[in-house]
Amino acid sequence: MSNPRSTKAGRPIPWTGLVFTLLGSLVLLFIIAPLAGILLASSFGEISDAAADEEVRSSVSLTLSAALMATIACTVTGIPLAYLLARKRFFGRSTLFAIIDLPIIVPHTTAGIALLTVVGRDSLFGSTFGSLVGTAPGIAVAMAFVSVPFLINAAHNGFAKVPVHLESAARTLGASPCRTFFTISVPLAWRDILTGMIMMWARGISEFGAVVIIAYHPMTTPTLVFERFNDYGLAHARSAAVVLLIICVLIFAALRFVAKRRSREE
Amino acid sequence: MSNPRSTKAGRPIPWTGLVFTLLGSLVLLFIIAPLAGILLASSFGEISDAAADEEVRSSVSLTLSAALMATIACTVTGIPLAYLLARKRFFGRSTLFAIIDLPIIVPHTTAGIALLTVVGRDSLFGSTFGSLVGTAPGIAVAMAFVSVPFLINAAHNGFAKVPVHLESAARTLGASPCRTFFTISVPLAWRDILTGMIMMWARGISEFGAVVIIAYHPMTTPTLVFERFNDYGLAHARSAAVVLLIICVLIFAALRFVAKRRSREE
Amino acid sequence: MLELHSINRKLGDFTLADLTMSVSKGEYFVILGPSGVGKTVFLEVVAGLIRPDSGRITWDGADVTFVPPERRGFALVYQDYALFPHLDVAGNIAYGLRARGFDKKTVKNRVQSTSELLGIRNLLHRKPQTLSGGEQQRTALARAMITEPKVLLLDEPLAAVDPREAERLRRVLRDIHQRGDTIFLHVTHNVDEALYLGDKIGVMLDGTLRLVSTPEEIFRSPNDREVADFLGLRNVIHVDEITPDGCRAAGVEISTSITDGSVTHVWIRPEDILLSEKPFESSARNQFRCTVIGWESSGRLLEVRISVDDLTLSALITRSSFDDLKIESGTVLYCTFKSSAIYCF
Amino acid sequence: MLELHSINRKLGDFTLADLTMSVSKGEYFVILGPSGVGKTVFLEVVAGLIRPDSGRITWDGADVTFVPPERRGFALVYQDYALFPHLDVAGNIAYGLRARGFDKKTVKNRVQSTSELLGIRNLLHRKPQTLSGGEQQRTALARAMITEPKVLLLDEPLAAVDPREAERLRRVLRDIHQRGDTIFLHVTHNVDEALYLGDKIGVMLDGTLRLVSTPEEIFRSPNDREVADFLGLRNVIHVDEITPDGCRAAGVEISTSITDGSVTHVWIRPEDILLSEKPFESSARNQFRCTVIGWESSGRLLEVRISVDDLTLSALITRSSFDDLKIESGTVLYCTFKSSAIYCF
Repeated sequence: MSNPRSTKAGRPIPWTGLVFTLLGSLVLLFIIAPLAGILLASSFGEISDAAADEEVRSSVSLTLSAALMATIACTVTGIPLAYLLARKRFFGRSTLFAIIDLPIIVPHTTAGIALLTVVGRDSLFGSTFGSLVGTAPGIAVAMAFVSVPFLINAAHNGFAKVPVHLESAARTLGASPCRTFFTISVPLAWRDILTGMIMMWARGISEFGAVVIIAYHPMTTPTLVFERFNDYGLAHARSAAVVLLIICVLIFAALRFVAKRRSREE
Repeated sequence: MSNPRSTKAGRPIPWTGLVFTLLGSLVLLFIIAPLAGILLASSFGEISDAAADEEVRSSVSLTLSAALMATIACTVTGIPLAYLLARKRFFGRSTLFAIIDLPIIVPHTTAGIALLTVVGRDSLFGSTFGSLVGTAPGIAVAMAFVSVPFLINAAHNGFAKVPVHLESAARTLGASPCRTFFTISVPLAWRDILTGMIMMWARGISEFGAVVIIAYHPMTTPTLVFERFNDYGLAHARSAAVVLLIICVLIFAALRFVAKRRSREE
Repeated sequence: MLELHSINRKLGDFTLADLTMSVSKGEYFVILGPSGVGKTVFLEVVAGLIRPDSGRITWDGADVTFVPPERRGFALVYQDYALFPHLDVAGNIAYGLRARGFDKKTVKNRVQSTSELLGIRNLLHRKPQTLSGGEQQRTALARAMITEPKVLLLDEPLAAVDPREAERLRRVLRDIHQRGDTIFLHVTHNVDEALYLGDKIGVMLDGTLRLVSTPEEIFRSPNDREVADFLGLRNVIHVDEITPDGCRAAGVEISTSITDGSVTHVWIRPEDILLSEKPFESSARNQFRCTVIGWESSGRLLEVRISVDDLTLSALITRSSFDDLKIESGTVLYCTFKSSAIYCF
Repeated sequence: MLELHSINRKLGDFTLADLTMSVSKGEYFVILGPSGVGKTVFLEVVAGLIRPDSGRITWDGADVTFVPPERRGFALVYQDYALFPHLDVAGNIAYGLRARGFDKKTVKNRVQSTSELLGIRNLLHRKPQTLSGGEQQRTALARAMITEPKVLLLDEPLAAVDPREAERLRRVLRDIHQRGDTIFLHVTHNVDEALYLGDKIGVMLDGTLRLVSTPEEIFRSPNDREVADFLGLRNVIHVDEITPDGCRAAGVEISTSITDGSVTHVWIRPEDILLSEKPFESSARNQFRCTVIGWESSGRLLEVRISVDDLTLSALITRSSFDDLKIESGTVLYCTFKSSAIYCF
């Protein structure tokens, strides 16, 4: 439309829209092509063999459960923080937002090294409760560190969208702050909270750099994919990679569907 | 305040607030402690030695420039997509949002394997233009894949906040869609776009899993940290890790400051 | 001349149904209707921001239905002003000229003169968010008028400002309208505003134009009961029978000059009903003995409800009259109104 | 009795300055002031949602300044209704009772009776976003009233609904107010609304209470020029000199019953100025020869501006009178007003 020339019917050609659509399609293609490529390159037999492989199965169940533990633990502590950030204005608030985003920008292997300094053999925590290096809880900690910003940011957005008026009205009707939080704020922010939990879980599952520093064994699927790629090459790694990819996409699709349904019911 | 008991002065104790603050502090501590730990564990001498190390220096400059290339390329294609998603309502729009989030949840090593299928030796692209395996452009592609959702989502949020009325008014005043986009939509969404670009750059720098599959050499800093940790142990890896961490945090802080200043001027 | 031919547009719950109208150059046309989304949709259709599902829009006979808004020359002023927050007042006003590629000097001169005209020259370097509602509205008007639009579309322009500022802005609108031959197409839910500003008034209910009239005529011929209700007419009386001398309603004989047998309702303005303690001497008027049922404050006047047999009427009187007449519930008074004060439809 | 003692609160640009007032049980108190953020802040301070910087709030003498809102029993109805979108109408209304731990049966019965009272019983299973503005407002009122608040705080309750629905809701507010001894504290910028509903009216300008009066008295003693301006009083005349028979203003002798030497302004309601073609015979009135300067539609009446020597006055007349008097610019008429229609301050 930036330089409209009329067609016979008198309707101008929307040039700007066409250029935008073209550029946007490029970036979409860039995301879809590799994922479609890896799926098309793998035969059904390869995938089902990998799914039956005991090593793959145990790594998948470790990956999913460690990420789930991390998500649950961070929900209990992260949601109240998100609520405070959405409601209170205090000195240093914007610094807190920056701190919460830090794990996203900290290089993953650096994050692993940093976590070693607090939960490793020689740390205060490690020498008191025992080191988490090479354990499932250690993996969960690494996953939690890199993925917790997704939960807090999503929950914060959700709470920020709830009009303060609604909470104030509930207070004047006789509801305590705690009751107001659970009957007004959380239900209205629920969709964003749930989306944040899904994103955090998925982001935990995807982590490799921080996890591999804390625990090469027990082996999560991303680590297994890396090991097979190094030891046996692309073809062997691909089938395990596809299995995890399919699981991730299915969980993600199912939970997004639930989050969408809930929000429509409200 | 959930169960208010009056103090002498007649002011109730805000129990809910206290509990929330306590829980919120836990998650903040969890983020800060490892980063503080790694900084405190490294002496100034160690850090300056690492900063002078030629291997570290070249890896840092490779990491920063590859991530920057990825960000610039995705800005040109991703911003129009974000704008279309914010303005148009069409069938499959929510599916597009899901596709854009896919790179966040795809396990990093899986992403690397997937990218190999499109830019590797045997792929259509690789056999036409030459394989990107083991090259700086290959690293940029890996970084772009895992980090582009941050840019698109932030830009989409920015555009969504610009009232459509403003663009409509500009149109009736005689501005073409293209002019309206560059004089109204982009300036008003600028803060979010810039934040998205910073996040994308930082996220690209942090990537390890996808990058290491595409290119172990030339070595990015996260890969260097991993190699030193494997070959020489924690102490050697730490100094290189801290150098990159400091660079990341400084860039992040400086650009956030700029983004904030700009938004205040507007 | 702006013409709309059988425009249809469905948008969510709202439907513009078979809208046909025409506005001559220089006319101030007010669309009056209840609050709701519909009137903004209507303006956006005219501006070219929303395509009609069917129907045509023409300007001086030329079809402009598919001409994009930026080449149509119909400027739209939204209810929330839609000022650009990243530009100062001068930047906002200059926007339309810059988009048309005028040189810097021309832009500067015309911004000066237009801001002068609207009394905001001292605000040129302020950001919109620091302005009062009235100042924002003046800026929005200046920004639209500087482009010399063929049609100025105004969406409830006085709804979001103080009553006193609204009164000032009404005069501003009338003044700038009289300076050129731009068509003003103004939508509002405010009857007073429509009466004050409109050369013509169209009443829009449920997405259709039910009545187009002048301010002088609109209360005489409200067309149907729904329009009458919306206009807030009191004393609308259902006619039982047309008699040689007038009509009968609720058992009361009213003398009117009605000759049309199809009349179903008559109505009398509350301010045209006079109350007195003793019968008036004049014989030409409808005069009845009545009883006060109650009263209410209606702005600075009082609305007194009276009953004449089975008929209940409202009369509007001043507070001093109220005191003079010593009105209480049950007070017996005489009410009168001229035959010429009776309207019918 | 609700009392505010020297309340101060600064919030952004807005300041509540040294606000002191008291409201008796069962009173309908309307705070009248221009649109802006201040009035909502005021209500939130009273509700306990915002702490005053200094000052005390007492209920029947007991200090409640630091009692949290949920234990204060002052229900607040926001201008945007603040209905809970995830609950249906019944759930919204029941919210306050559930928070107080009432059993299911009691809650159900009281929801039924309260929704009956407000005429929304047929809406109980609808979601708030499907309701019209008036229905939302009724739901918000029901939700607040069911908790039997000591004070009901109303923030511009009629501003966001259609004029006709606003009229119906005014009656609803008056009716539910008369059913108990809940204090209604209602803020608005609408003078008519204040006159109709208020037992007392407080005029708030710039965060201070400038005048507390009754609807009957408020126009007689507007206290200062700013309040008079806000109330939209016309014909406010600066007095040059007090004479034995009245006063002199702009060279015109006006006969009044003023005895107070400190009077600086007098004013006359435009509807109390009568116009006629010939002099009135009555001798007791102020009567002047005047010239018509112009006129404007003012709702259903016309406001005619006339000049008496250097004095410009506005008179409000009906459209029929306007026709009868054959008014044009420059027409010479006689105007008259009673001494008792002159107010001073």
